[in-house]
Amino acid sequence: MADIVQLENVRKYFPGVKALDGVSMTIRSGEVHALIGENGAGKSTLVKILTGIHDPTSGTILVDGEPASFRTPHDSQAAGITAIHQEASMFPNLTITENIFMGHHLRNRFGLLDWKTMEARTRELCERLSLAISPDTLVRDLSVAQRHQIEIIKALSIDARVIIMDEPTASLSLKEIQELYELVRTLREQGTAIVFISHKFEEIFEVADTYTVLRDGKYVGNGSVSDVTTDDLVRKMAGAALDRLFPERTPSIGEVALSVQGLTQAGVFEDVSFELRNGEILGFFGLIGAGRSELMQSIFGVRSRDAGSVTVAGERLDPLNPRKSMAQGLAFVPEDRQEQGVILDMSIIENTTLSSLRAVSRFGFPQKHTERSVTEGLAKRFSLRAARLEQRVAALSGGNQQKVVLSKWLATQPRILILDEPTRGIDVATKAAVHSFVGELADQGYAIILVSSELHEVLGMSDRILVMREGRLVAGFDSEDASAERVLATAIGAAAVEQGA
Amino acid sequence: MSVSQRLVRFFVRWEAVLVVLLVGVFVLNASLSPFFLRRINLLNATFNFMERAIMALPMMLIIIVGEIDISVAGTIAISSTMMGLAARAGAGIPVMIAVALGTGLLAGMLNAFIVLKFRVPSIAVTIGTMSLFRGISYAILGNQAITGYPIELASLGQGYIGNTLIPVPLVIFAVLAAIFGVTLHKSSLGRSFYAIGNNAVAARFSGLPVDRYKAVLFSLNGLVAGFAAVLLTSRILSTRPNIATAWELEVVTLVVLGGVAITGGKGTIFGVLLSVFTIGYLRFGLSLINVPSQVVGIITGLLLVGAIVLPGLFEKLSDRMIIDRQLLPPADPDTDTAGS
Amino acid sequence: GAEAPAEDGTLRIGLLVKSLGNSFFEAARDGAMEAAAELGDVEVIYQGPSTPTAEGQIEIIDSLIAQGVDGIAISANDENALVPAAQRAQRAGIEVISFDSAVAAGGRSVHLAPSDDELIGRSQVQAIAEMIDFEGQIAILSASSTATNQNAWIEWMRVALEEPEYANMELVDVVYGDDLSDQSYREAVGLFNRFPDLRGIISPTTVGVAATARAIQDEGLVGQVELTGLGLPSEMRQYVLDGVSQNVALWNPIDLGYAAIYITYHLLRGNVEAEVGAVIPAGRIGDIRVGEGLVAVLGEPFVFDASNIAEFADIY
Amino acid sequence: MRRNQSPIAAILARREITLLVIIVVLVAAVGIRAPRFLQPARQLSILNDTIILLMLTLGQLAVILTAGIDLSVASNLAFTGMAVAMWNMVMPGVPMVVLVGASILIGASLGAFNGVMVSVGKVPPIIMTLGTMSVYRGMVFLISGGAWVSAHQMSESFRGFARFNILGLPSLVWIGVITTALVYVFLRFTRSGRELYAVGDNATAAGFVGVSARKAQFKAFVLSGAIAGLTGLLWVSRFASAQNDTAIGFELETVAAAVIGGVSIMGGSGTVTGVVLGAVFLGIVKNALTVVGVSPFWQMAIQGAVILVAIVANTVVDRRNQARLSARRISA
Ligand SMILES: Nc1ncnc2c1ncn2[C@@H]1O[C@H](COP(=O)(O)OP(=O)(O)OP(=O)(O)O)[C@@H](O)[C@H]1O
Ligand SMILES: Nc1ncnc2c1ncn2[C@@H]1O[C@H](COP(=O)(O)OP(=O)(O)OP(=O)(O)O)[C@@H](O)[C@H]1O
Ligand SMILES: [Mg+2]
Ligand SMILES: [Mg+2]
Repeated sequence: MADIVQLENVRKYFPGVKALDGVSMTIRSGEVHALIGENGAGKSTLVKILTGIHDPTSGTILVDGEPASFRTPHDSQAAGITAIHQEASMFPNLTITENIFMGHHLRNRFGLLDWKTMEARTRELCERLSLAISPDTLVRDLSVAQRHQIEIIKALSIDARVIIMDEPTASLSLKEIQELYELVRTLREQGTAIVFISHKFEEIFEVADTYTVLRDGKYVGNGSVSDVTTDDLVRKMAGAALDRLFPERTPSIGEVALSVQGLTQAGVFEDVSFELRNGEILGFFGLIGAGRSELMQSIFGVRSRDAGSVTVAGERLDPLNPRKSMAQGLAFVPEDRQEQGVILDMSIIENTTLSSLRAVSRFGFPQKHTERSVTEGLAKRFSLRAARLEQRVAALSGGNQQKVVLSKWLATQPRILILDEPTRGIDVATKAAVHSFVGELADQGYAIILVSSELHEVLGMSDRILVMREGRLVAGFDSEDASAERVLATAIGAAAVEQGA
Repeated sequence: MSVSQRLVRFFVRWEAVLVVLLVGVFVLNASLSPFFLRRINLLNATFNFMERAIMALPMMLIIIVGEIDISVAGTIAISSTMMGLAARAGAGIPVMIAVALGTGLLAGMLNAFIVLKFRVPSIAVTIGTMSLFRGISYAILGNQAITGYPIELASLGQGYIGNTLIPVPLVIFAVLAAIFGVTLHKSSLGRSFYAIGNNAVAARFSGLPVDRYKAVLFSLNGLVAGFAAVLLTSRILSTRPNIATAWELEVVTLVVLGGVAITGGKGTIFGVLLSVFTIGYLRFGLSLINVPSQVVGIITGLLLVGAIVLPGLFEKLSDRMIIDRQLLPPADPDTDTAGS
Repeated sequence: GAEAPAEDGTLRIGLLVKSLGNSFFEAARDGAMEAAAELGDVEVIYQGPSTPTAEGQIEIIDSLIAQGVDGIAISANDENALVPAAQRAQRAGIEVISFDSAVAAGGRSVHLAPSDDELIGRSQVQAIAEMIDFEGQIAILSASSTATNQNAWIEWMRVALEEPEYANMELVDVVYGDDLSDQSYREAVGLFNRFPDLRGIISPTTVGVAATARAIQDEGLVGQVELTGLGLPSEMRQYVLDGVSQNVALWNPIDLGYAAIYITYHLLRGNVEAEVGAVIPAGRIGDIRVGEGLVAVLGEPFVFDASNIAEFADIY
Repeated sequence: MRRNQSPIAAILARREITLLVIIVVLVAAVGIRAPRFLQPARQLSILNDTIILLMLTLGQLAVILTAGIDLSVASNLAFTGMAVAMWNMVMPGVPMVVLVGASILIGASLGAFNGVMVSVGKVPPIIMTLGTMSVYRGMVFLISGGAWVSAHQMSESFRGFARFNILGLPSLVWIGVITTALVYVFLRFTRSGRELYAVGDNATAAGFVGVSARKAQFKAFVLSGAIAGLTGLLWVSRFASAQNDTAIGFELETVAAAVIGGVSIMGGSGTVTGVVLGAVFLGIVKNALTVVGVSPFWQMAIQGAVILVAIVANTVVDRRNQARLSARRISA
């Protein structure tokens, strides 16, 4: 196991923020190195420094023992380093081939692009990941999971010695995650170094060999994964131990709060009926692409529907009318926080009060102090990590952005909460905070739908679990008789389970 | 913060640059022409750019929500034409105004309908309706002009408030600017516009009626264009289909020079006000010393570009200063973040 | 009315043209400068908008008012739209006349017409008739449909065509090239397409007539489609010598600018009153008579043909 | 997915096809009214009339692909046209090759100025080119002193440059074809060309793979400027007259042609084929109106309406295809 890359005392300062403040780390071949830390600890920033996107403010990077400077992504690619970034980094209007080869297109002897060879290479790589798609498919026509696979293929296409994966599993479901683990192990055996960033500890224990912990941009420690427990890691990350990930509750289920009857959008979800009760946490599980998000969007009224009805307290909600839904006490935390959740260029305060403007306004004019106090309260509740509340949300780390979205919806004082992947991409401490908070809300009589692709979360939180597959509700479980195996089996489909067994 | 830092910080703000520009324009013009600073001239000069200034107000909102309307000048033409037809038919001034406003409103609603119903980018749609609206004026009027508007109409577009020297259009603009400014910067509506311009999807997912607001803004833009048509018609007391030719890009220029991001989500009324008067008085001043119009074009063009480059330069400078400061041994970590 | 001249006695006269960057008006400016040099106590301010719009001209009138000029001579983009601004100038004591393209009667004292509208219309028809032996289809390619002087001439052409000697000629269409080369060219080609038997085109506009000549040449219709119109000799020289057009007419823009300054000057100095029948001396051109409607006519359009166009092409 | 789509459906799903169908219908309709319109000679003349718009729109395509816009093309055209015409007037002996080279160079420099300010100065493209639209237009006036350059002041070869015949087609058409082919190769077969797409589609992602948005924007503006310069020479030669308001207002026409041709105004998507069809469509509409003998007063309104219909039809068909694709995802 040779040292490939060494970082020594690397700093990165943005105006007003010390994203990295003296980080050292060694990346070795044939090793999976987990990089962990709370939201905003500086993980993604480190990735960007390693891939030539950001210049470090100070510090040295050694490649094979020699000092190196990565001024552009080309430099780091030349050094054999590539990354799967946390943010979407695809070209939706370009083909798969093009997405893979952008930045290092192959050329023929006339200096013109050699599309034939590139397509052949793409086909080859796709087959390696058993992805049966034509290389000239546009990426915008791919599912989220497929896109992720293309990202991985992209990393493989430049025979990298170091592959960095920044939360690669955040929008993958179990099957794909298992495939990813396989791939990581294969790569490791071939001598590739992997840097693996994740907020999910079970993943880290599953694939990683060593770890490095960052806290507030500072290096906190490293070691071998086999020597530590989850608690150790949490303590290192947060500086304190974590009680428990899921809250202890004794649910008291009340009246029907929300009733969905025969909801259909052709080709997306079909004939979905269920009821949600006050005080209940209703988990929705399914593989990615099962149609849960679309169903929730339709219930809330931001997506059209072809048939069916949604009723709250005897009142029917109209399609494409989120205002009416909100008036009936609905709140909806969407899954894609950057696209659907936050307004990146607006401040934390403005984001927080966006859905409850009327409540913080007098005669249609928002009142500054009201807005501030509302936001302050919520920020405290979620331990939001921000310099100031007037700060742009864009400058927050992913997890902190998610907290802002949660705050926004709590500010509307809802009675029914639809949470679509509410903890995606947020660190374990915050995740626990969100969980306990969701639990509290349920105990106070709120009705909650929790959509998650994390089986543990659904199992740990829900009073009842509904499983969706290919746009249909296929099963329901009470929390007592829900087991990981059974829920997963129905989500994948019996045939697949038998095959896998 | 040191004085130099504070200075640099100040100039990062677009409006600050515009203030300097406006002052510069005044100083320059006053030194070049003895006629410039006469109050009557300063007031009268506004007649010539108030219609465009008024158009810049709703256009600013449209651009802030991330859309654009290239058809404004065409809307002015069709509104003036309809108003002229009403006048020909013997309508009184209130009816004429109502017809112009109604026509503008309809034109704006048509834009809104096509943009929102078919989800076509507004720049594409309004390039089409630009020809359509003006084309309808040509189809109606052909080579005819409408004249013979009642002379009382003149009191609107070329009149003064009572016995003062204050032009009526200037006052109308001031009132409208105040309304638009308060709405944009103080009301929840304005907040929503910024949100929509920054991220329309997230705004919709936050429960804002995005399409309805956009429809209202397009219609409002048409309505105000109808009103601009009334003012312009009353100023020149005649209508031809080529009225207000090429104003669309001039109005857009006013808005973007005012610091409104063409991509939406950013901009202030103050910036647009400054830009209106900077360009207006620059042109007036240069014409007082009889600079050829084309050269005036060159100067305003360079001004437009310069006004954008400068704040960017200052911003870079200020960022560098802040980072430099951070690189010094951190004396007090708290002030470090709070100071930004 | 004549206002007291500026302190040093020099009169400042604005020559406001349709747009800057137009060869025709550049020549008029040269004439104006010539007149100013002769008169000695006149300063000419040559101005115009960058595109030919009424709004742009109004802006300039207002600036001329603000800087207190003594007189303004305007070639109007829109006869009506300029009236309120011109009246403002008059109220400020400025002598306003129009030349080339009129401001409507309420907004100026004298209008200096390059030539009589009727004469222009009739002579154009006569010219094309001679080229096509008084027989066949003709069309008119004008500037923009909103140009008032164009429309006046076209009206007279229609009237003239009623005469018995033109009985075998048929005016098939009037089209507009908006004084843009490409649009005029396209309209000309459109005429050839629509009327395969077309014999002649009258294009009473400098941009249009040159573009039409080019189109006739490109389409190989020289000799088959005849062309006349109002054209600058410099623009048309090539085509007249190539035989695309036997002749075109135009007045001398230099004289136009020259006379406009003389008229404004004498009105300002109070040497003459702006009234029908007044006779205004205009330097080398001689006396100009103010006729009905306070319109003074400069003269007859001058006809350029292969024998003389080269000589004038170097002048304007 | 593409793979389980029938070949015909795949063809129909291409946005260009909608436009092609619209064009064919339009030509047929005009042909019924005015059969002469269908003669090859007429079609050739329309093509000839469309080349300059087509070439400018190709430059516009490059800029729009990077999510920019170039409103200065028409002014650039006018300036370069005036500059080379004046050079020719003063030195009629200078060979045309030199003038062609000069026109490309002048145009490219004006484009490069846009490019530098946009990429380094961070001026938004629409603002930059709104500014240079009037700056370059003003510069025409400055160098010409307001006068025109007329046919007789141009050399024989200069006047004939845009229309001498090669293999039965005027040189203008050949130049248009060659430019189109070159731009096609550039956009399809060079890294720089593909990078325009990348930058416009997702600038962040482009940065991640080392594609510089600045360089791409700069190149696009230089290309657009170079083409505008060349068309300046062609325009002036074609009409044998260099004027101050040459091609005034043409900038929006190039944007319209691009948009009709299915180029996404948001950047990242658009093809040379689409642009060709978009420009040809506009060319046909303009010429058809003069041929059919629509009242000149109605022309502008009809043109506007037809453009609207084309844009809407194009977008709606495209969207329907997209929707079909996503519906298939679930069932697949
Ligand atoms: N371009 C930038 N400008 C200013 N500040 C930034 C920028 N990028 C990141 N930061 C700040 O740097 C810090 C580290 O952010 P980073 O994205 O590296 O966190 P992270 O560890 O990846 O968090 P997460 O787990 O939420 O993804 C944060 O406080 C963030 O706000
Ligand atoms: N198979 C697919 N192909 C293409 N796009 C998809 C596909 N599945 C989902 N999407 C899109 O990707 C976005 C992310 O959705 P996600 O991957 O979470 O799956 P989903 O269909 O929303 O259902 P679920 O929430 O059950 O996973 C959705 O908004 C959807 O429009
Ligand atoms: Mg991160
Ligand atoms: Mg989902």
